[in-house]
Amino acid sequence: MKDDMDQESGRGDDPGRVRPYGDTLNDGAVQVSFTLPAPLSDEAREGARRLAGKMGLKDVTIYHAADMGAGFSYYILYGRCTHFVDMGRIVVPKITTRTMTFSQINDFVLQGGGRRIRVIGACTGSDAHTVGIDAIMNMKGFAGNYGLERYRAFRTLNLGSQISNDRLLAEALAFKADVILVSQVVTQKDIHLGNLAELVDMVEAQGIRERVLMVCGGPRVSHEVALELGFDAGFGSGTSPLDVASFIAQEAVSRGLIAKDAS
Amino acid sequence: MKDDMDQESGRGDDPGRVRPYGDTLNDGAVQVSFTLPAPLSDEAREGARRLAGKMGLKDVTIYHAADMGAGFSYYILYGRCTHFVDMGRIVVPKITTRTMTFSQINDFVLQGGGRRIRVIGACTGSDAHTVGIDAIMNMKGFAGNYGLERYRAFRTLNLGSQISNDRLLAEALAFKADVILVSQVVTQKDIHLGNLAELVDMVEAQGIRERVLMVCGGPRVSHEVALELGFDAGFGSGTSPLDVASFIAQEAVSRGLIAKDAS
Amino acid sequence: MKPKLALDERIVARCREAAAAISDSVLEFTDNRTTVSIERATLRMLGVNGAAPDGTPLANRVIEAAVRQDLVDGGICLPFGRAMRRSGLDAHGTAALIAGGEAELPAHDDDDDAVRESVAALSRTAVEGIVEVARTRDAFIQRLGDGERPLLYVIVASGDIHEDTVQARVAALAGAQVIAVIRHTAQSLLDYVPEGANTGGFGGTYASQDNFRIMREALDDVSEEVGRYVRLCNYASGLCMPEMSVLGAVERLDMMLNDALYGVLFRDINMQRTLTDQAFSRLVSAVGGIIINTGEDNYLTTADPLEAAHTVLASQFINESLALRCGLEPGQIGLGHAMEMDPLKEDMLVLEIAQAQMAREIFPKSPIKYMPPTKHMTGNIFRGHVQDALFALASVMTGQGIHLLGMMTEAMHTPHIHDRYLALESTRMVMNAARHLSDEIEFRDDGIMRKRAAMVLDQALEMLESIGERGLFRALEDGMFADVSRSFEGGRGLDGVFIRSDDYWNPVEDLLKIAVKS
Amino acid sequence: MKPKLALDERIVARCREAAAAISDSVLEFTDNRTTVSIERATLRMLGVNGAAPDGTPLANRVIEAAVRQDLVDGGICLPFGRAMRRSGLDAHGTAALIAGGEAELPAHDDDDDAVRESVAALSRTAVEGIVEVARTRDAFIQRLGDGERPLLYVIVASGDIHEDTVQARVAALAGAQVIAVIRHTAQSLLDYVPEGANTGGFGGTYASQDNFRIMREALDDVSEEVGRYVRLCNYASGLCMPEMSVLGAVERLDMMLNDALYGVLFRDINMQRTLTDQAFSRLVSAVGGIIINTGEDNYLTTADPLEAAHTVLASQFINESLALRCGLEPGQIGLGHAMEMDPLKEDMLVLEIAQAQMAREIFPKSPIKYMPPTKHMTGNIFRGHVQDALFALASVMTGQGIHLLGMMTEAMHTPHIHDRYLALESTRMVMNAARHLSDEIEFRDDGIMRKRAAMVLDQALEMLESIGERGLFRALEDGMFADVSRSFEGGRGLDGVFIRSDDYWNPVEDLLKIAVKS
Ligand code: B12
Ligand code: B12
Ligand SMILES: Cc1ncc(COP(=O)(O)O)c(C=O)c1O
Ligand SMILES: Cc1ncc(COP(=O)(O)O)c(C=O)c1O
Repeated sequence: MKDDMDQESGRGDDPGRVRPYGDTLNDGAVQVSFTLPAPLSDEAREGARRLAGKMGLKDVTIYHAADMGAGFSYYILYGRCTHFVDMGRIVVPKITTRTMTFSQINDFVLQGGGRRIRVIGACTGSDAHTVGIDAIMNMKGFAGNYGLERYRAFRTLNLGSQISNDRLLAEALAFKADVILVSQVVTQKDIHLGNLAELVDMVEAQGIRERVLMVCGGPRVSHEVALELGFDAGFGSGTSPLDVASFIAQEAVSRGLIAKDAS
Repeated sequence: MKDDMDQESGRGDDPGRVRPYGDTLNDGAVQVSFTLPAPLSDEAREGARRLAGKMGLKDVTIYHAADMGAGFSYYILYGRCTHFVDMGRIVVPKITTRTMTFSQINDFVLQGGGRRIRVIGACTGSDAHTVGIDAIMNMKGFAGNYGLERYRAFRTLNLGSQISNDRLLAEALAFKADVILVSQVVTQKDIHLGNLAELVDMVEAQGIRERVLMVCGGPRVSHEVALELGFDAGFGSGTSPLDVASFIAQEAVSRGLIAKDAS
Repeated sequence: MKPKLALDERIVARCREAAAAISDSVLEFTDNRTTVSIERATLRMLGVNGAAPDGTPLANRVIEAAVRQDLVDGGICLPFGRAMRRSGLDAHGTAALIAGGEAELPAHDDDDDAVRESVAALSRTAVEGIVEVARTRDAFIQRLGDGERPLLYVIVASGDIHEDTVQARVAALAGAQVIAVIRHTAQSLLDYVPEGANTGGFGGTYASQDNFRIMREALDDVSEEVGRYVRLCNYASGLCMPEMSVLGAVERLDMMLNDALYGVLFRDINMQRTLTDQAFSRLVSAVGGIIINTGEDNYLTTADPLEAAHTVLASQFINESLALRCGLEPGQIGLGHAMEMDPLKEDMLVLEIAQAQMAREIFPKSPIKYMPPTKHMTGNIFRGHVQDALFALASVMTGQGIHLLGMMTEAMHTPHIHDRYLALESTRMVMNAARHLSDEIEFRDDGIMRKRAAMVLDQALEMLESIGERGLFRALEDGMFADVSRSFEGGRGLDGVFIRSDDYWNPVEDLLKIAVKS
Repeated sequence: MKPKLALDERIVARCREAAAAISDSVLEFTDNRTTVSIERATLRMLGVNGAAPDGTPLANRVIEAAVRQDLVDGGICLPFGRAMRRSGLDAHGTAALIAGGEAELPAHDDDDDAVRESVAALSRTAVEGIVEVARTRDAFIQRLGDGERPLLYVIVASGDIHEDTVQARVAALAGAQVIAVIRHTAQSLLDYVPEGANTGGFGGTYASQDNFRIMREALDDVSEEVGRYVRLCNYASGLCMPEMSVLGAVERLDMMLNDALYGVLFRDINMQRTLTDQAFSRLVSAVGGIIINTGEDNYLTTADPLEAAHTVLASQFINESLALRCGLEPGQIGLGHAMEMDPLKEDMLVLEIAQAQMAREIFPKSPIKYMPPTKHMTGNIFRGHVQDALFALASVMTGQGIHLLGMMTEAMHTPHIHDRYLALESTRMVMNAARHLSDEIEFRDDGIMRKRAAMVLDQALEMLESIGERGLFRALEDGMFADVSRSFEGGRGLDGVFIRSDDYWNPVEDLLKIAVKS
């Protein structure tokens, strides 16, 4: 079984050639499911099998096929993945600031009479999901960690949800924000990417991009994508306010954002 | 979304270019899950994403990633399949005999004084699963349809399970079987393929292949594979005894198996 | 179903009294007011549909004119009736003239009696029309039946109504009894109802009269196919709440999400606006035989389901009381309830069964719109599928009326075609396997479940009494629901609220009120 | 747990009496017999391990010689003791000589007293050895604990013991409390125990002493890591049943599948052989502190779970009675029970809860080995995962002791690493969410559940009394269990059964019997 995999045959203990595992190294076990817009028939079943073949699966078995009516059929299948990944070569951009404790963060920012960092936050566009941004900003925080409001090191303004980029920018200027936090939860048809990119453009057009830290977050947000969009960081599912506070504190200090004018 | 799929972009109403469907024609929605032999890390996650990419999925999102410990991590991901299948071109070998009723079968075989068809059955090798072969052969049958034992048209001998090919062949000769039914349920490491192929070889070596109808069955058996192995038919999951009886009756008659010697 | 929780009936009665006092004082406030959307809804009843060339609905154009002319506080019927009389055209034609700036809303007419008479006649036809629609529904159900309870309710939300009909059909074939078309993100913030068969929604499909009709036709077809009446649900919610109810009543929608507070809490719609709108909107639903679904389930997405359980119950009492006063039958009031507890909490299922049973026992004649886990759903579809199965179990064990199916992909996307299929398959299996479990068991005397229910009921009473003291508006300002606080004058749509003048006249409303009593 | 079914205790008592009579008559028959496997097991206790160069275990070679020399009926101890005395070597060395044809089994010795004495001494050490192993286990559990009930039991079955240890570790980290290594397909038909760390199994991994040790070591490691003793399970079943128990007792297996009838019914092993073997085998397990798991769950894979439910119960009474007579404590008797009802049947869960509760109430001191759905599992993993969740619910609602986790891929393959992980995750969630549900509910007086349990109990009594009349052997011939009929002289292994001669001598057995009483 191991040997007939194909020329690409990898070795799982070699990070250069890693493939899925079911119960034996390199067995390539993968589970797949999908619907085809075709009524169930022997031919449609074979079609599903071939699609899996095109995905590079061998020994494909369709374990479940259901006719859903109205010209659709559903398949659950397993196969052995002939592809492998070279784990050794993967480099992923990461947030490198170290996580500090609540009081470390306050001390770090305010030490030597530093001023508080001004943080504005919103869930933008038509997105009405406040739970994520509130988890980061509100007093009560998230999963046992206080939100930014609780820190002496920050002055915060949480605009809530359904905030247009226009309004966010205006409020940020008025608030003299050092940091802009944007939450995006609705991501259907990639609506969030446009929203986020637009904000970066507006901030740049305003000529203040150098003076603010731009951070976005949401369940489908990744640091990598955030960087591509021109943000300074992106935080995904399960983020703790502590991670965000640590990042903001260290970046704001190291970029000298709070040194400029002591308000 | 529809348009940026890639050059292969298909149209679901064109059977030549069918791809998976989530909620919009041609969205290509596919769900995949697998384990990697690597601890969970940003890199491993990216590795999983790339593997999905190699399978031809676009817009891959890893919705769940779990560290299972001991150097393994598990992923659930969705992506959009860029492959399509040409449904119009698929031809699948099928059993073409028409399904008859219980009494039609009896009449068809015994009409004009035809003799009963002698059917021997077994679950072979180390396989101890009798439920499948019993469903086909036993009086009580399966899902409301009588098994072969109940038909006047058949004389049957069910050897049960764990029967070696040697013994099956010897018993078939002694019984003067017209039809050999073989069940294979355990299929791990393709153990059944070897078992089935061996039996065909033995029957051929015995010089009686022309005189017997060879039929196999089991949850992972397909007609196509059965033909490849040299059987006359293969029956998979959910087979009704009626299908098998219809096939045997028509094939035995049309091949003249029961005309030869009226016993 | 035999009661199991031994709830103290006196406390339940006191809750109802407190809620009655609260809604009396709300209605005293709103009876005195109208809104642009109530007037637009009235126009739609009179036959003002369609849009101006730029896409703005004619009803909006007419009311904009009325606002400009300061005529809204007297009600649109008289001025519009005058315009009709003057134009000699029907309602639609007249509205088109006004929209095009070719006619205006006369402040006077020499024969207002004739105007009143003809508007009243139109109104009668309109109200009879929706009564007739309700009869059609009844006949349909009479003929085909509508399946077992709870009604299995699934959503479609592809953004494209034509794609939605396909998905609805597949769902109905798999056993769905209610199809809800989820609306485009933030449609509730639009102060108009979009026109036409719209296919470009995000996170849902635009609600429009055409889309209502297209889906209802598709469901009528599949109802015949499956031999069971399949209900259609949409939203009478947001800034267009009353209009949505009218369109729903006209196009034979069977259910509509309609809550007195949801828009305030979750969409930052002004509280005066929404509370005024809800009264008219529910009146229409009452006559149209529409089942409304309230939105208390949403509270638990922001608040903690254990700590805030009593806020749900208190709100249910208020929604019930408001709805009854607007003419809805108890059987038309689907009260929102959700299973949102952390699935990893010990005895979560035990507590949830207690909650769900409590809702049934306190509102025995009203179906509960029982909502599946959402906020604790994760990308782990396998775990999620089991959470949804536990939810189905709790539902059948407590005899719920409307069961909104959970989808294993809740944390990811609006449902794919097979998500719905698998959810229906699993839910039907679980409910069938546990069909009579409820009849088979009794709850222990001094157990966790009885104690929990009693405690929540006590807290709800306390909350209702406290709201009673300060009034519902203050309570909303004080953030007593869903951890959200809103101001009396804040939020969207306050500029669309008008105090009714003494000569306010709305024959549609009057006739609806008569119809509802018969 | 408070009883809920109001079972008639008198009928339960009558069942026990009937089962006692049945097992007395079986043991009367088997006490008088020995088998090649009992003698091999005895040799293994004395230290005969390892294999001849061709791979045949030395124990087999020695017993083959004894068979040739017609010595088996007197027991292997005396002839083998003589051979040891003659060779001057230890048991292993002596066996190797015999296997190589360089020594024989003497039929006489001039000082049989001395032989007996030294064999008795060896036997004492051996029996003390396994008592010591049991103490080690107890100390381990004392120190680390072993987690909540039911014990979560999962299988590993990759065919390769090294791969199995990896998977066992991952399972333990995810909460597994028992790891069962499934055996190679048809290993039960081998009349010898394979030697060495074997990696080439199909459908499971060869059971061998080395494999037992390798896995126990791996589990000891992970037990420390998770701070909880993780149990190991294998099979004392098939033609080598007694030897497997010995190896299990020596290598600190904690559980073994061991049934008086399974081999007869499902493996066509001769009934005289298996019933004789089971007595010795259980004696070893009793002393070794091993929990046995009986196999009634298998009946329902061939028979209908509704119609044949009483056969399961009847067999549990018989297995219990035989096991008690062989010295096992009630707490060591894990009785097989399975949830095999068609999940699409109305009230399946209701009936299953009744069944499962009945098993608990009738055998309150014995853990039930509660088996998941298998035969109604399909390739639809999503549906299957929910079936398994309902099973977990039934389990926690009825206070089961050993919960064998269902895998959503049951209809496909032996579990993949994540199948187990997801099953553990889901099962733990369900059980935790319903932790005290059982305490909270009572069963209705005249409900489906009580009636069902009463009926099954009645039928079991009838069956036991009917078996009592004809004897267990006839009952097996008559196909009273699992729709399978076997003949008294048919099946495998009858040639390995011997009537004990009057001077049969087996100090190991004698000492085990003494140990078990203390
Ligand atoms: C609660 C909820 C609601 C509530 C929102 C209440 C509120 N005030 O927020 C209500 C009921 C109102 C609602 C409505 C809708 N919802 Co909603 N909702 C959810 C739900 C169940 C949970 C979201 C949540 O609260 N998660 C918990 C928080 C803590 O997690 P989080 O958001 O990921 O935040 C964390 C991180 O991402 C990060 N983070 C988030 N933001 C930020 C920002 C910064 C700066 C940083 C550093 C970090 C950060 O930190 C947080 C803490 O760890 C999800 C499904 C699910 N289970 O995920 C659907 C979901 C998000 N909703 C969805 C939809 C479509 C809607 C609607 C549009 C449906 C409709 N058409 O009516 C409406 C309208 C809302 C709108 N216009 O946006 C979809 C989105 C699909 C998609 N991917 O695009 C989901 C996935 C459900 C689904 N399957 O359809 N919803
Ligand atoms: C029941 C069962 C058993 C029973 C068998 C009892 C018996 N007397 O048959 C017991 C408990 C003894 C058992 C034991 C084992 N089993 Co088993 N068992 C099953 C189970 C749960 C159901 C099989 C079944 O009865 N299906 C119902 C029948 C009616 O369906 P069917 O066999 O597909 O037959 C139909 C068609 O296929 C067709 N058909 C079948 N044969 C034929 C023949 C002909 C000629 C024709 C025309 C048609 C036909 O018609 C039938 C009617 O429609 C499956 C899991 C599952 N849910 O599928 C595992 C399963 C088959 N078992 C499995 C294994 C590994 C074993 C063991 C080897 C495990 C072990 N190591 O101990 C043992 C040993 C048995 C052995 N050596 O073969 C694996 C096989 C994995 C694989 N693909 O290789 C499965 C899939 C479980 C798993 N996930 O591990 N098993
Ligand atoms: C009463 C009510 N209205 C409306 C909605 C939908 O949200 P939207 O405001 O986007 O229409 C919900 C959502 O759950 C609701 O409960
Ligand atoms: C008691 C018992 N022994 C053994 C087995 C396993 O089968 P095999 O005969 O292949 O070892 C089972 C399977 O369930 C069983 O219950």
